[in-house]
Amino acid sequence: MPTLQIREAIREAMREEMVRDDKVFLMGEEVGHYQGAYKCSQGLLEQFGEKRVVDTPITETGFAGVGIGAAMCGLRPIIEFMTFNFSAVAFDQILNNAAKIHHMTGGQFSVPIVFRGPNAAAHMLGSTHSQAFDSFYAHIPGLKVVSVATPYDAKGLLKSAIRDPNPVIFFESELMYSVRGEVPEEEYLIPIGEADIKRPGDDVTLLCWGQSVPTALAAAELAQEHSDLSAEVIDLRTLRPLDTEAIIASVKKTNRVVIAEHGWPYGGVGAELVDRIQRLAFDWLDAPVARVCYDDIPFAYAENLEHLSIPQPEDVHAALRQVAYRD
Amino acid sequence: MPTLQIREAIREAMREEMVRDDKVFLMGEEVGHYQGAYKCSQGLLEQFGEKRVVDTPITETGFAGVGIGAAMCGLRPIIEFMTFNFSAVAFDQILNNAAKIHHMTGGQFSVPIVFRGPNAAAHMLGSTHSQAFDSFYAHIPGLKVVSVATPYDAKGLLKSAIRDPNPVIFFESELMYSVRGEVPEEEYLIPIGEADIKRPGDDVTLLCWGQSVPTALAAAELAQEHSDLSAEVIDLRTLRPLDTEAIIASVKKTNRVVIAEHGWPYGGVGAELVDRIQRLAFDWLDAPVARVCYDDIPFAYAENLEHLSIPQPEDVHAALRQVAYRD
Amino acid sequence: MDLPDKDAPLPETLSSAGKDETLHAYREMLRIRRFEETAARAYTRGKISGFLHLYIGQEAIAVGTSLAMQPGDRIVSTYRDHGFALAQGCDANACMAEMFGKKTGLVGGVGGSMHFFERDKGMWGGYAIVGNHIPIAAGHAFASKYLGDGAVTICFLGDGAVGIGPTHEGMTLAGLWDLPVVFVVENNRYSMGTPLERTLPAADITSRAPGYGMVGDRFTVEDPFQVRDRIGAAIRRAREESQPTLVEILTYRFRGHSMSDPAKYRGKGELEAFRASDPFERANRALLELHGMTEEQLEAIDDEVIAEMDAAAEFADQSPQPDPDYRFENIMIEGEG
Amino acid sequence: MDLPDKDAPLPETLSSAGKDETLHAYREMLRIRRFEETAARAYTRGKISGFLHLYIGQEAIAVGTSLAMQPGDRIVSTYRDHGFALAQGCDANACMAEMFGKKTGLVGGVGGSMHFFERDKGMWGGYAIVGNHIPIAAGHAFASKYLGDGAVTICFLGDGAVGIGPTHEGMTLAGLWDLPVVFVVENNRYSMGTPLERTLPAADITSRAPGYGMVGDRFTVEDPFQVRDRIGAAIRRAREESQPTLVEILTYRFRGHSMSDPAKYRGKGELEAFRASDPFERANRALLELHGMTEEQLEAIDDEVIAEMDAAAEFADQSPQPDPDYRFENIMIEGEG
Ligand SMILES: Cc1ncc(C[n+]2csc(CCOP(=O)(O)OP(=O)(O)O)c2C)c(N)n1
Ligand SMILES: Cc1ncc(C[n+]2csc(CCOP(=O)(O)OP(=O)(O)O)c2C)c(N)n1
Ligand SMILES: [Mg+2]
Ligand SMILES: [Mg+2]
Repeated sequence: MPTLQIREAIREAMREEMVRDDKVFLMGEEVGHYQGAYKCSQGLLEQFGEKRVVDTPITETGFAGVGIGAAMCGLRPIIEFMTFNFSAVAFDQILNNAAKIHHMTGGQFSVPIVFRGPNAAAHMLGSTHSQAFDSFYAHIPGLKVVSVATPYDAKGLLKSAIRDPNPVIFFESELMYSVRGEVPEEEYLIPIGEADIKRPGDDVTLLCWGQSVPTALAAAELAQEHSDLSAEVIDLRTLRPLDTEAIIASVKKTNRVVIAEHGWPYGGVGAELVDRIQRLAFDWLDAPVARVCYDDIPFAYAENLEHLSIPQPEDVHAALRQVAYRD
Repeated sequence: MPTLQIREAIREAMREEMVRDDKVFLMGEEVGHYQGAYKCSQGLLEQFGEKRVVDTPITETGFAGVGIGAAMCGLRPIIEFMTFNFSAVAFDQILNNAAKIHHMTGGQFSVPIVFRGPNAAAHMLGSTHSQAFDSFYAHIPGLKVVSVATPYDAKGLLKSAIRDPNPVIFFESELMYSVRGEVPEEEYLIPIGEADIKRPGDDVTLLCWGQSVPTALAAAELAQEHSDLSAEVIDLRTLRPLDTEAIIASVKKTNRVVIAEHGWPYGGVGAELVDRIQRLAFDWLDAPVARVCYDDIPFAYAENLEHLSIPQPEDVHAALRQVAYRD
Repeated sequence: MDLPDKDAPLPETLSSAGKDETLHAYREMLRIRRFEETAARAYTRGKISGFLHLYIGQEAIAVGTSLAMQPGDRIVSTYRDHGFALAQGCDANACMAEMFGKKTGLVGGVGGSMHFFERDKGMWGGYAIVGNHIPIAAGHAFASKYLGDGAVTICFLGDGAVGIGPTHEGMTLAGLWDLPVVFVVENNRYSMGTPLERTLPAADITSRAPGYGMVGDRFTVEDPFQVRDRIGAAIRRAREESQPTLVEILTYRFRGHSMSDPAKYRGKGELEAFRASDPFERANRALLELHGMTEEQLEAIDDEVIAEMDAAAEFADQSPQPDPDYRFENIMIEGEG
Repeated sequence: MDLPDKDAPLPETLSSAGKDETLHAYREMLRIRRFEETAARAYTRGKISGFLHLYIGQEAIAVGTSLAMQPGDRIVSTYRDHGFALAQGCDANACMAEMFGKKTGLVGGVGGSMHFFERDKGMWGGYAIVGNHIPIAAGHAFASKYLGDGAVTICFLGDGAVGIGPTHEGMTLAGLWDLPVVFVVENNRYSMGTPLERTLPAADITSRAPGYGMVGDRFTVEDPFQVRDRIGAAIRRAREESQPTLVEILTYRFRGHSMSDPAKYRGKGELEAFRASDPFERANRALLELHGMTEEQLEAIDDEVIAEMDAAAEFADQSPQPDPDYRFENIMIEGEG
């Protein structure tokens, strides 16, 4: 199988869907002539022209809204946020228009739109540019929320997101755009809403998504090696709707859970996971569920401080030991 | 003791603090000449003049930012959102400026500001006007978040919020502005960060805040009467920082918890509560924590649908019975 | 505020219109007015809840606009949306039932007064967050240009919506990309209780048009035909040249901002002066004075319209509430769709 | 794009300035340029991370503005903020250490390049979300008016920030409330890789001033004294009449948007043409041609400045990282404060 970077997988997903359906178009800051701030859209302007690869001014509310309005007319916009940090100025469009219009119009209109771009901390960008929007958007009914960690998942899920008749938030990661992995040449789709066991295991269920997937996999490695603990690493892939079934099945097998989360703790996706797990598998839990999150602070620029604020494999390993009562 | 409506308690808190400190001012849509959309500011323009009671155009990002900028210069703005639904267009100002400036400037600047107004559903206002912003703001480090349910708490906590050197989100409720209660004539303050036992009990801990407080109290009544269950009703009053100590103390006594929540379920304040409770009182829990939340949907206008989407005393009573294994 | 001259002669656009078209436009304005009066009474009786914003006084704008539109064109409006829905031909029964929160409502009872939508009638909403529909309307126009469907989007906003960011961004994109859209500011002098001197740094809203690269057009509403012609020109500019226009129409609302607003903030004599130049009354005068109709004939029309609206209220009242599970419908579409 | 005339004579404002002031302004521009060149090298060597936006080419604006300011006045800027900090007298060591993420940095290493703040020097930041500092700056001006402290806030933004909502709202409020603020658009022709024809529906940004009820002033930067005079007039209008101004200065950046941008989007000959009319080079010429200085003298100054910046880099490099617990400081202030 050929290997691709995540940015290439995303590009191929967009390209294939744009070839397949001429109602699909890409819009955002620097997506065209500049070839994308992170080069996800490289070559697309040349292939599809300015009509379908649309550079915008810095107007996140404006072009998010234009996307929603165009989707209501039957187009299939892919809106790139240069990073999701900048979606904060478009929050109302997502909360009140994208998520609600189908319901609010009694089903007369649908909003088949994808908002995509990098999310969560990158490297030393400071507090305003290092935020995870997972919890904000997963909280909102009417949206689907996807978060990808491999080229394979990125391509398969982005294609599904583009074809989805509902508004989809699609999280990528600046730090992971260059990660390589195998991607089949044939067309494939990955359904939204299915978690994926990235590493099977027996002793502890280790939940992760997006940037925390490599952290979790490294932690599972450490746990196997140093603590003789077998962690089952489940990549949620979709945050809304959650694949509760897959999660609970694993918990009922391992009886212990650690959540590795690139995001602030209060009311994070991990909090929701804990709630569901204790509700649906209370009698199976042998230890409190442990969460390893971002520090509950705005991020600092300084390298050492940023590093300390982000869950590292060692921190997750410690949590795995803790829920297994190894200390 | 005299009784006041919540709106009057809020007004008196603002009035007293404006008298005490001439750096305190009130700004928002219709707060002055119109006397406030919900009349919280009635009479303040007449008493303090246009300099300190400032009517704004519809520019939530603009006047939220003006408030933050003014606070950095040592003023003490109270920013009224006509409802918190309209804070969605000012989300970035709260997330990236109010919450971060103190940290981002290495402590050179502080942002002593209060954002206040009604939150969560009122009566039949439809999906865009019925949202609870609790989870969105409680998720953000750098903010304090308060939610009040009685005139006494409203006055004492708003005065503390106005004096607080940090940015405070202060949630009120359209439906509860006319609720009356005793308020002492002497000055008093209620510290931010302390929960309050609104009704002591032994069998189940019932957590609530804001609009769910009367629901919880009614449910506790039902539970006592019909199920012989004694619920300890704890009003969180502050959502960030949470009074974890008070909550855990109660849970260790009752061993059972129900959370009554006016807000969407996914990653709500209740999810955070569940996480902390299972982490800090795992061995004391005799049943999974139950949450009674809004339906996970945009709200409908129709009276019957809205009623069904909001936790009612009967629903909370059922949850109390459930965690006590009474069914 | 400059008050209108109550002794002004009938405007040329009105006096030169034929009897049939005058009668039609009059009747449409009358329908909106009686619909809203009926709704106001239902609100007072507790049959309608939430926010109810009346359009009374501004009817000529909705009616005139609809006269200028072609099939496929779209109206995007604020919460003050009843007039547009009726002018576009939405059924009064369904509109009234929507406000009663009933299953038979325009959107099944989920929207209420602020969220009227009927796609097939060109009624594309009904938005209640001030300004957030401007980018949406630009998006419809973007789609029209993309698809080459020739449709024009006409987007209404209030004078109070001019200062907010989403309005600015939507207009910036429309101007930059030459989108086939017409933005119409209905300047009714107030944003809730605030007169526009306290919300606008520059009184002439079309002074912003050059910054958006748009043509501006500003006028005081006189009658539906004047509106039809002026907005019609902008619609043509959109359809034929793909150029957006910023129209400002000076108008006045006779009721409070919403049902809970007693409107104590009006200047002395203001309401009376505007009433005396009410475009609806002018059309009435035109029918009497120019087209030889009698008071009795007009009363008979009024009776008919009142009967229509009473029937709508009755229909709404008798209609069932939505099924409890309807609230879970239309959240997520299954399948590829 | 209109390219500048490289054979233009020295501008009057520059040629009529005295030697001392010319030398001072030249030196300040040089300090900014050398500081940034040093930073760019440190970035390439991995000593500085994150985003690094260079101001090279625009220095005359920061230097000229500082010359027009009085103590207590405030600068509010974007992420492209080094020039303002240095011109306002922030210590080069602390600025460099901030970018190295060190304890000795201007804000202790938490901010990096995009978030320079030093209150006592009138350097009020350093904001990195495009446009969200416009309301903040209006807020500072609001406070000045409220407190009667006579201070003026000068707020910088890029040509790319004109279309975004927060900019519009902040300017609307400043215009409506007559706040003592000067908004300066540094129009360097590009918003990241996008030339302004593709971001602005109207090329003249000051065409928006009337809509905000502001005076507009638009000019091409020539030298720091011209900037001092033109911004000085706006500052006076703010201080004496409490009237905001919208200034647009046409300028050019010689580097890419940030360090990761190779700036391939420039037109042919564009960079060279702008280099030939670089205000910094002009000041150099003035010193040589009008004030009798020699190449050697200017080189000696350059050596001094380079030494200052090398020392700053060395200082930054040798400085310790912040204490691990520093990240938990300045989140919440205890007590009533
Ligand atoms: C973002 C936002 N802020 C505040 C409100 C509350 N609100 C609804 S209508 C209105 C006044 C609008 O005035 P205008 O734009 O002049 O329209 P009109 O009501 O006069 O038709 C306000 C303040 C809102 N719906 N959305
Ligand atoms: C809301 C928002 N959107 C996007 C960005 C990413 N971004 C940072 S600077 C920039 C270009 C700004 O250009 P301009 O305003 O002309 O200023 P210049 O960089 O030329 O000084 C962009 C797109 C951002 N920081 N904030
Ligand atoms: Mg109005
Ligand atoms: Mg620029």
